[in-house]
This record gives sequence, C-alpha cells and structure tokens, in this order.
Amino acid sequence: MSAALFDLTPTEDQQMTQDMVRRFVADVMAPQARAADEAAALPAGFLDQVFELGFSFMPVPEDLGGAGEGRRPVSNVLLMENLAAGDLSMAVAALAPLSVINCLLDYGNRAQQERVFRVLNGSAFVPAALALHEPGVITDPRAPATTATKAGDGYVLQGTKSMVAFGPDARFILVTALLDDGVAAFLLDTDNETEGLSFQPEQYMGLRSLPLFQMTLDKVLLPATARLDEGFCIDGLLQRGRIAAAALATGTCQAVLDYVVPYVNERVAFGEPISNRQAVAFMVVDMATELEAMQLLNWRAAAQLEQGADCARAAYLAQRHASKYGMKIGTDGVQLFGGHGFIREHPLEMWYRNLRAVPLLGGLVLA
Amino acid sequence: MSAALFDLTPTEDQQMTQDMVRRFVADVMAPQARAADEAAALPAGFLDQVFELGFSFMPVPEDLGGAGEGRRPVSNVLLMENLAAGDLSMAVAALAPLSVINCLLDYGNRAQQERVFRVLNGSAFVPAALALHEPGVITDPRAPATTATKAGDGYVLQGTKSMVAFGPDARFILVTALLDDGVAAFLLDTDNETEGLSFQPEQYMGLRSLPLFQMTLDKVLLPATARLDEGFCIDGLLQRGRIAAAALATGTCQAVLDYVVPYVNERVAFGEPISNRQAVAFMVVDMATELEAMQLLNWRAAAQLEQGADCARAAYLAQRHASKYGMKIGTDGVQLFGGHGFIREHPLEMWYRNLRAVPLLGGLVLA
Amino acid sequence: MINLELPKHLQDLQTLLRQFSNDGLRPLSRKYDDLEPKELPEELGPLSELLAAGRKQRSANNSAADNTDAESPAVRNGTNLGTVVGAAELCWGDPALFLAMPAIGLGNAAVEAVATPEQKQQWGELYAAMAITEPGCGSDSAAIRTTATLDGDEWVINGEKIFVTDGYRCKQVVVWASLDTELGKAAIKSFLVPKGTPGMTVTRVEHKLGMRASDTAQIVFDNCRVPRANLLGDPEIAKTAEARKKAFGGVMQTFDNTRPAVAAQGIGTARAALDITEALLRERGVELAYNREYAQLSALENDLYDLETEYEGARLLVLKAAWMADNRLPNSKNASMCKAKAGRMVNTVTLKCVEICGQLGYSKTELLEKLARDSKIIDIYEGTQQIQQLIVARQVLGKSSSELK
Amino acid sequence: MINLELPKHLQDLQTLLRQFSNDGLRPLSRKYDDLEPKELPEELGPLSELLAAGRKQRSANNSAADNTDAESPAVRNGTNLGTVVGAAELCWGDPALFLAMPAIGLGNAAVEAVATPEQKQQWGELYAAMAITEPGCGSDSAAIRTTATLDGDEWVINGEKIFVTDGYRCKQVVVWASLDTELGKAAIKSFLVPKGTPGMTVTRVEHKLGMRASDTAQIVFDNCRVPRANLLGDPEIAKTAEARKKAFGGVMQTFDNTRPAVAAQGIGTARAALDITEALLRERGVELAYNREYAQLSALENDLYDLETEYEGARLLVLKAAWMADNRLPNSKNASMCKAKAGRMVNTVTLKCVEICGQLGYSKTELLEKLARDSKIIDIYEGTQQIQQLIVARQVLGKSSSELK
Repeated sequence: MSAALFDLTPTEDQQMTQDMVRRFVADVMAPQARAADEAAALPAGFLDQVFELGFSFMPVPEDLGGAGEGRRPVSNVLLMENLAAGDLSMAVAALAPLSVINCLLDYGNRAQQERVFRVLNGSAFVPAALALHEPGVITDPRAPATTATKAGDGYVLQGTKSMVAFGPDARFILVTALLDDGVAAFLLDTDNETEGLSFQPEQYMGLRSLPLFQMTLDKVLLPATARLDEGFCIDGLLQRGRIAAAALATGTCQAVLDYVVPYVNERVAFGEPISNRQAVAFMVVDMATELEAMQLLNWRAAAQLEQGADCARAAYLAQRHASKYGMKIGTDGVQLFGGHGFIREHPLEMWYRNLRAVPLLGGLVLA
Repeated sequence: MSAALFDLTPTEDQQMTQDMVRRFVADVMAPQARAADEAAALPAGFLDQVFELGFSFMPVPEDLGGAGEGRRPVSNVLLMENLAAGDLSMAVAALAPLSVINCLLDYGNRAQQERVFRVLNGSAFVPAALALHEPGVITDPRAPATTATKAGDGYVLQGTKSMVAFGPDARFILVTALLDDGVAAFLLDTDNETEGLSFQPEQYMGLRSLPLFQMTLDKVLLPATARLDEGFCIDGLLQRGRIAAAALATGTCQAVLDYVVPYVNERVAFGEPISNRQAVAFMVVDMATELEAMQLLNWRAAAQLEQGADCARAAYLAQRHASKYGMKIGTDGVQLFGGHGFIREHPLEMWYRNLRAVPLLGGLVLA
Repeated sequence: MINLELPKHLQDLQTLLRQFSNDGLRPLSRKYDDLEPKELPEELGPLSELLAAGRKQRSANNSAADNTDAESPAVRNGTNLGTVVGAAELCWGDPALFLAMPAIGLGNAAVEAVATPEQKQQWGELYAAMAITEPGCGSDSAAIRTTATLDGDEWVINGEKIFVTDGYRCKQVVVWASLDTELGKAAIKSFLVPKGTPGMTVTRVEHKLGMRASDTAQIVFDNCRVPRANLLGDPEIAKTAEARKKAFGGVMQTFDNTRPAVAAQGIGTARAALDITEALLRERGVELAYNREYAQLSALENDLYDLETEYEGARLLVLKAAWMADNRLPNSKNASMCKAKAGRMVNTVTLKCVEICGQLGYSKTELLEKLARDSKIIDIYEGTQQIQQLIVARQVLGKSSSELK
Repeated sequence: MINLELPKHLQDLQTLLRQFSNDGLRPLSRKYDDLEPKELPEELGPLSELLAAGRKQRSANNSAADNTDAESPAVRNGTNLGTVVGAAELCWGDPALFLAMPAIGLGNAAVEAVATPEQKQQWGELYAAMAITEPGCGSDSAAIRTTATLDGDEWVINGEKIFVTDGYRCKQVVVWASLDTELGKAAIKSFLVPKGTPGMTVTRVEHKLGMRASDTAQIVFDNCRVPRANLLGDPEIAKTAEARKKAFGGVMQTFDNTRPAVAAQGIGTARAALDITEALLRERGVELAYNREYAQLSALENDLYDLETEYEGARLLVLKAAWMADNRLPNSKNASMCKAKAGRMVNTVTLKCVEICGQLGYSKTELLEKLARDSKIIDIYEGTQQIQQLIVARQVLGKSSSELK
C-alpha cells in the first residue's frame, strides 16, 4: 500500500496550492507586514483578498456550498506555514474563520454547519474567531473559569475570554466553558446573542496588526442549538490548535532564516563576511536544523490527525518544539543582525515579538 | 566595619591552608586518582595521610581535644574545592568524617560531641559517614521512608539507606529518619548498635574508588542519647550539603579546565591549533565563565552560613548551578578531547562520570 | 575575608534607588514606551537632577563608608561597585528610562577624563553622546571610515554615524574619526562636536524594538568644522606597531570599564522581570521556598529556580568585575565575562518570564513584555555576546586577535 | 503524500528486532560492560548469524514490501531507511553490543563496494575494521601520515592508526594511507590488510568510558606488505585540483551515507534511556499523557516532555536523511544535520535520565548510567558535533572550506 510509505512529498494539489499561496504571500502579505505592524491594523482590503483565495470554501461539503475537499490537516499545515512566512498577524486573521469551520466540521452538527458555512462563504470575508484563552497568569483550557449553566432549554455563559480575534466584528465566536465538570463548546452568533456580551481591545507584545479583544460574558443566554454536539472533545480541539501553532511558527522561522542567510554572507566585519566565523555560522546551522525538525514534528502530527490516528503525542511535542526553538530562532535572528536587528527598519524585531506568541497561538487557530 | 565589605580575598590563614592542601593534592591525590578509579578502591595509606593533615581536628573545641577553630563553612568550601581538584572520590572519603563532625558541632549535644570527637581525632583515621540518601527513583530527604519509633527510652529504626560511605567500616553513621511527622537525626555507633544492621556494597557510574554501601536497618534499637538534640533541622542540614556539593563540583571543574586549556592550544587539526576555532574557544570560554559563577554562588552561600545569615536561597542556587554546569563542563571536556576524551588514558571520562554525581553529593558531605 | 554581601552604604543606596525607581520611573514606563518620543521625557530632567543631588549629598555624608579614597585600605568597595549597584537598581525601575537619563553615557565619561576646566566651561553643560558605529562597521571599531582632517586650526570631519544613543537629545557629540584610514586603529581619535555646529546633522531617529524612551540617532558629518582643541586626548598617531596597539588598546579600555556597568543593566532588568513574575505567581499560590528537591517541584517552580540561578550567577560575576576594578586588579577578562553572561541571561530570563506568565505575560497589561523587548539590546550594544566571548577566549587561551578571529 | 509513519515492513522489522534486543542483547549488557573483553563476546557470533539469517529470509519474503528495487516507484522506502530503523532498534537493546557485532562496520561496506568476487573469495569471510584516525589527526582525515609505497607488486604500508573499532577482533583491516603525503587529500587510498600479515600489529586495545563490549584498537604498520590488488578502488592520483577534490569527495561520501546510521545509534540509545526512565517513574505514578498545559506540569513531567521533543526531532531528521538517500535526493546536508542533532540529543537525554532518576539513575542497578557512558562517543565518532556543523554550515551558507574553517 503506497499510502503507508514514509514520504515527505506534498501531493500535486498541495504543491499547486503552495505555489499560489506563495505568490500571494510575496505579492500581498510580506510587503505590507511591516507597515501593518506599525499601524497596528490589518492592511485595507487584505481580508477581502484572502476571501478571494477561497481557503474557507475548500473543506466545506458541496451540499453546504463548498468545494467538498473535506478536512485536510496536512494541507492546512502547509497553508499555515506559507501564510506565516508572509506575516504571522495577517496569517492568524486570515485563518480565524477557517478555524471555526474546521471546528464545526469536526464537532458541529449539520444545522450549525449550515448556518455558519453559508455566512462565512457568502460574498465577502466575514470575521469569525475562537475564544479559548482566558486572561491571567495561570489558565487551563481544560478547566476554563468561564462557566455554562443550563437554563431552561438553553445555557447561560459567565466569564471572561481573552485574545478573541476581531472581537465585536466577529460574526461567530466559538466559546469554551465549564459545564458539569466537563468542557463544552458553544457557537455564539453576535447577530443574535448580544445581551451581556462586551469587548475591550487588548494590546500585546506582538501580533500587533491582528485585532484582539477581551470578551466579557455576563449572563449571556444561548439557545440549546448553540452547543456543539457531544462529540466535542477539548483534548482533540487543543491538539488541532497545537498543530496550527507549530505550523505558524515554522513559517515565521523560515522567513527569519531566509532573511538572515544573505545578510551574514554580505555583512563584513574584521575584513571578512561575518558568516566566515563559526559562532555566526553555527548559529545559522542551528536555525536551519531546528527549523527542519520543527516542520517534521508537525507534519507527523498533521498526517496522523488526517489519517484519524491518535496525534496527542506528536502534536504536543510539535508545539513544544515550536515554542522553544521558535523563540530561539527569533532572538538569534536579531542577534545576528546586531544593532540592525533591534531597529524597526528590519523585520527581525517584529519576528522576535511575534515568535514569543507561539505558545498562545493554539487558542486562536486550528489545523 | 571592614568585615561588611564585599570581598573575594581569602584570609591569610585560608591562603596558607590552601597552599598546603594544593601541595597534598598535587603530590598525593592527583597522581593516584586514575589508578584508584580503575581499582575501585582508595589508594593504600591515603586515609592515614588525610588524617595527618588534621582537617577533622581543626573545628573541634579545644576542651574536646581539637584546635578550637570552630565552624568555618568558608574554609571548608575552600578545602573541598581544592581536594576535589585532586580527585572527587578521594575527596569525599577524606571529608566524610569531617562532615559528621560539622553536623555534631551544629546539632549535637556535648555528650555526643565528646564521644565522637575523641574517636575521630584519636591516633589514626576513623571512618564515619552520613546516611541521608535512600535507594530509588524519587526520594525526599525531607520525608524519608526510613522511620524511627519511640520504644521505651530509645528508638527503633526501620528502613534502607543508600550511598553510605565506608559502610560497615564506618564507626559512626549519622542517620535521618521520620519521627512523628518530622525528620530526626540519630548517631549510630557501629561498635554498639549492630543488631539488625546490614550492609551491601553498591556500584555507581562514578565515585568508583569511594566505598559506598546500602545500609539496611531492620528494627535497629538506638538509645535515647543517639538522637540529635531538638535543634536539629533537616533544612539546615540539606543547605550544608548543597554547599558541599557545589564546592566539590567547583574543584572538579577547575581540574577539567586546567587540563583542557593546554590541550586545545597544542592539538592541531586542519593546520592550526583547534583553539583557533571559535566553536572550540567559546566552549572553553563557557567553561571558564560558569566555573567562576559556580564558585561565586557558593562562596556567597558559605559566607552567609558562616555569618549566621539565612543561606537557603544561595545554597539552593549554588547547588543547582553546580549540578547543571558541572555536568556541562564534564561532557564538554570529553568533547574537546574527541576520541581521546572517551578513553581511560585521559582523566576526562572519569570527570564526566564523577560530575554526574553532583546532585547527590549533598547527601554525603557537609560544609 | 570572603563576603559577597554588599556593604551598608551600598545597601542604603539600593534602598534609596529602589524607592526612586518604584515611585519615579515605573509610573512612566508604559507611557514612554508607547510614545517613543524623540525629545527627552519631561519628567526625566527633574528626576536626573534629583539623582545627582542625592549623589552629591551621599558622597558628602558617606565618604567614610565608600572607602575608595581611604588610604590604601585592604579592600575597596568604591565607585565601580557603586556604579553597577546603582545602574541595576535604576534599570529595575526601567531600563529604557535609565538609558535616556541625560549625561550618564560614555560620552560624558570620555570628556570628563581628558577635557581641561576651560574647555568644560566653554562647552557648557555636559550632555555628550558617543558616536562610534558606522553603517559598515558594527563591533569592528577599527573599520571606521569617518575622517578628520586638519585644516588650519580646525578639524574637518566627514562621515556617517549610526546607533548614537542620546544622539538627538544631547548637547555635544563625541565622534570617533580617523586621521588617516590607511593607518588603521592607531589613527582613530575622538572629537567633541557641540550641537549646532554647521555640517553636523541628525538625519534620523530610530524606531526600535525596545528602549523606546531613549533616542538612538543617525548623524551625518559633512565638512563639519571644530576647533583643533576639540580633539580629546593625544593628537599624535603612534608610529611603531607596538605603540599603535597600545594607543588603540587605550581606546578599547574605556569599554573594559563600562562593560560591567552595561552588564548591570541586565541584572536590574532581569530582577524586575523575576519580581513581577514571582509576584503574579504568588497570587496563585506559587511560592519559592528554596528547599524542595527536584522531584517535588512543579515545572513553574523548577524553571523559576533555573532563572534565579542564571540571574544570581550573572549578578555575582558583575560584582566581581566591578570589585576588581575598585581594587585595581586587571579585570578585562572578567568585564567581558560578566557582560557576556549578563547579556544572554537577561534575554533568557525576560523572554521566559513572558512565557511563564502566559496570556498576561504577553499582554501589555504587565511590563514583562516590555522588559523582554528592552533586554535584547543589552546582549548587543557595547560589544555583542560574540565579541565578549572573543575577548575572554583570547585571554583564557592566551591568543592574539590574528590567531583567534 | 506526506506521511511520517513507517511502512508495515519496517514496523514488522522493528517488532522483530525489539524482541531480539530485549531477549538477546539486554541480558548481556551489564556482563560485557563489566568485563570489557578484548575478545568477541561469545554470544555475539550466534546472535549475529541469527540476525543475518533473518535479514536473508526477510529480503526473500518481503522484496515486494521493501520497494527499493521496484521499477521507478513514486517514492522509495528502501535500504537506507531499513538500516537506520534496524540500527536504532538494536541500540535500544545495547549500543555497545550493537557496535561489537561482527561485520556491520564501515570496513565491510568499503570492501563490498569495490572488491571483485575473486578477491572476496581469496580474502575469506569478511569482518573488516576501518583504520583511519591517527594520533596526530582526529576529524582531519586529510592530515593522514600513514604511507603506502609500491615496491614491485606489493604495497608497503607504514604508519600508526588509533581508535580502530573492531581492530583487535576483525579478520581484515581497511587502512587509509597516502601514496604521497605532499599531494594531500587526493593521494589518500584505502588498502585491505588481512590479519596475520607480517608488519601489522595490534599494539593496544583501549579502555573506554563506554561501548565497552566493543573493541577499539591501536594498530601499527611497520613495512607491512600487501598485494598490489589490495588497494581498494582507483589507484590513480587525481592530477588536477578539480579531480583531486572530486576524488576526496568520493572518499568523504562514504561518510555521508553512514552518518544517518550512526545518528540512528543515538536514536535507539536515547529511546532506551527514556523507556527505562518512564517505566521507573510510572511505578511512582508519573504518567506522560501529552495533554496538560505547562502550568499544570510537574518538573519531572516537563523535563521528560522536553527530552521526548529532542528525541522525536532527532529521530525524524534521521528518517528524513535516510529517506532522501533511498530516493536519490542529495542528502549530505541532512546527513550531517541529523548526526549533529542526534549526537547532542543522545548525550543530553541519557545524562538527564540519570539525573532524573536520582540515586537509582546513578547506580549500576539500572542501565541508565551505562547508556550515559555509551552515548558520549556517538557525538564524537564519524565526525564530531563541530565537524558536522561545519559541513552543514558550508552548505547552508554556500561556503568553501577555506572560507569557513
């Protein structure tokens, strides 16, 4: 059985999509990333351009208006890697609605899927987001402080979420809450459920062009239909987030490596290119080595998920690796540029700030 | 007040002692270390030579037959550093009786001190040892599995200890045990309390020339006078052990650095000394830097202890540093020698094995 | 006698500066990080004067305690130790505002060391930036391309300088220029150029990752003329190879003395991050007791102990290097060692504190993310990690700069 | 299609070898580590034959599953992948006994690659050691001083070799010698010298930190004569600089192919240490579930997850390098990358496992301390960590060996 062979070759479809995405990244994302970070706002028109690419359309079943390609974690990972190589903040914004779609494909019922997919695959980009994070120093997505209580046919949600992309502009928000000692997920439609819901903009070290909000749920009443079916599994959701985080880190690190190599070869100090010194050259070697390892760890997790195998260990290790070495690559990138890495003329300092977000990205994007 | 100044200068007395110890190390210890490791036995006559130096005599009050210098943790640390630079296994053997003396000076009563000091400062080296370690993968000296139960006027001890130096040859063994939810310490005189006591030799990765034993206490009955007075404090004892461990690591690492520097300067590869390469040179720099840090961290702890200040944090950090960087220096030493580091012709492999013991040394020696 | 606690007069200084930092600097931290002002933050002028006044008063009151000037005492705890202790405490308050304080930099020190009283009088209140780095040279100071040519009684300076701390706000610039680029290091001299001198233009103020309360400028010299006397130090170019080496060595020694002070910035910045982190965790029941064995620790505790270990090791290396300077012991190796260790330590510690504190660590609600941005330059400026390692390596291994490049 | 699981035939191989390792090797581990025998451990002969028989049978049964020989399939999982998987499993059993197995080394591979059937017949059962390193050269193979001079129809070999794995126990030695030490790398050729040839003497068998079941010998060649045909490969010395580079490149390529296999030793050895550690901790209630957040972990769990991450990253790099070789993709960079990563990983993992397990980890009661001793050489032999980094650096940065030394 050929599918069972160890293989690192993307499919032809995946390769074609990669080529397209890379063009988009080179033409649209990378050139605008720096200015967007300074402006702390997404570039005008960016989300509509993303919509044109049709990512959110692909996995949706044909009878629900999509291309019917189904859940493809490996393809998602390749997409995420490529987008993040353009810009991490813009990538997360672009991928937030797809993440809600992925979650509903895995854990939503038919009615929920219909309702959401129709809107998100309408005629323009419609923001949607996950609300898994909670504010504070020690939080646990497997035991959220946000609670859900049964009330009549529906549920009352109480608590505070953090890092909710798009905030009040998100049409759908997927919220987790503690219900009877277990974690349940709810689909919040901001067109209907506004009573008790409020948003406060948040600011972070990085991800600056991505609009992020704290969301307060003060006795927000949700209908029974808002709850994701019992198939919902918080550990499964977190695995998908870990894979997404590692993919986004991989792409960002690739951007760092690609930017660093020509610089250290050209920059002259003490009469030679600085890359002629082992301390510099070996730093680049470590970058390249750990970047390969990061990608392989995550590809394994994504392929397991796609094949329906247990990906708990692989996803967990992939995200740990990405968190640790992502930051190392981020800080080494600045170090290799010296003073030039510290100023905002070069993107190194932005990558440094963005790569510190890796441990948190799993709460924003799902593979 | 001049004593309150930040100062890194040993006193004249300390300097004189250092000079003497260094001669002993160069003449007696270092030349025999390798052979002793191979033979898994202390060199003949070594302990008697140690006795001649009179370490165990110094801190003992004059009216108990000693030199009356009192408890001097800083001097102890300098002594331990120097001895370990000669050989770690031999250093621990030499220091084990002093550690029992130090413990009794801090926590013993007059009668216990008299009984022990008289014997240990008699006419020849008399082995004595601590029994703090217990066998197994997760152990906690602050909650030992060995128990003490009151029985009439005395105590019954039950349990197993590990890494007891000299084993059946140790005349006095200081044992910790859980008594009524607290840790108590008992002075075991192997001339008297032999019923229920047995020893099994142990073998370890390193410390090979040091005789180490597992000690089984099967309902060993001890008189009430065996218990150390209520001033005994397990946290205090462990602090003294941490300082000792860090001092022993510092000395061993100094030996590695001193051995490595001339080698990398002389060894030629690709037409130049290997120390002309940054990867090699910077490894040596890290060794030298962390060795300085290790010593300073521990000197601070020892000085605090000597001054009667709270040394909990300093001692804890000193031992953590010594455990981490001691092993790093041990493995980097072998690495710098390449294949030559792996063979037993050079002492690098022995230091590698011995430096892995640092996290355990606090159970064998007290500053 | 071995003792690694600070003497009472330095502990008092710590207490005083800690309060100053807490009340004076911390409340401004977020504001000026957000603003990233070109101009000096208005509160910094008065705060600096307050500090200077305190310094003056302390030196009057406590000259007995600071025993630098005592007649050959056995051991000295003097200016160098005081400087690193003070820098660390102020950086605990805010490393960027510390860096932005007028007249604490290298430029002033360079002028104070050689200028005559008449010159100081003429140049007015001293607030001098140091302009060394050029677009084509980072740590390689010997590769400087800016030139100074004597024309009559004036030096004519041409060239471009980058990364000049205080370059926009200062009143004078001390610029490194070569009298003859063919002659290498020996021909490099420093010149004082007052602001407003025709031909000297600040062409850009950098936007930065961190240290945003401080200004970093690019300065162009286009036939900029200063009087002959504005050359600081010896105007002769050393003739022999030996003398040249010595001359440049003298220039580089300025750095030996300042490296522990820069390393001290790392100490204070790391301490700030650890204090904030530990306070946040204490609210959640995590308390560092420094007594439990590894197998009994949580991951959080274990990692914090690791960070504390790195911090304390770096701190003591800094104190040692400063103590050696106070006691006239050659400390070039130790100065670079402590800069290297403190530089990587502060970056590791601040980044890890952000990670440990999760959402809150990454958020601008706390100062942790700012400290993780400020910290990075400490491992770069005044000689990168790699340059420091080279200096230490050459000394430990006894190598020349041609043997170990 | 991206898939990083092993195909069924390799999973079957793993299962088989795991059982072989567990039942055949592990029971011998402590015995031969203690004995450190010069001679081949008596059980290893039969065990090796058992392995060889299994290999033969598998290749008969499963040639369809191992698709290396299939007609241009889209992707191949062949000999290289099989080799690294096999080496890892056997090292899980015992890295020292694996290394001691007759005829698995480089020497045999070198002979198999070029010898004629007649030569093989003449030389008898092949159990060839590889003799490269000399007292004066470590990783710098080009600095070889051993010479081979043609005298009539015989090569006369003179020189001294060290660190020859299997050097004492082997039946033949493949020795690297120079035809002309003035001509550098291009003049280095390899020669087969059967044991018992006059002039070749094993002068010492090393005592080692680890890998003690395996023999490491010093061999002296004193006017040692072998037939002209015992030169393996092309006897000509390349004339042009280009051709010389290529000739030596060919020699070095042998290493490219074996580096993933040596890295695989690190994978198996690390897995063994992790399995033992995790089993010991499981008895104490510590179970790795791979689902909890950092703040909810114990220090033990957190450190084990770190080690698992390093392990898994290295493992996948090894599989990738082998997969590239199977699929005829240039893999020199990846071969060195995986050797560098696996070498440092296995040392870190085994040493940390000893520490994590406290008294028991350090004790000879468990195999952990032995694995921590065996592991160190994996980061040294067949090119040290530093040499591997150089190779990767030159490729990533596009540098020659004169630019990046």
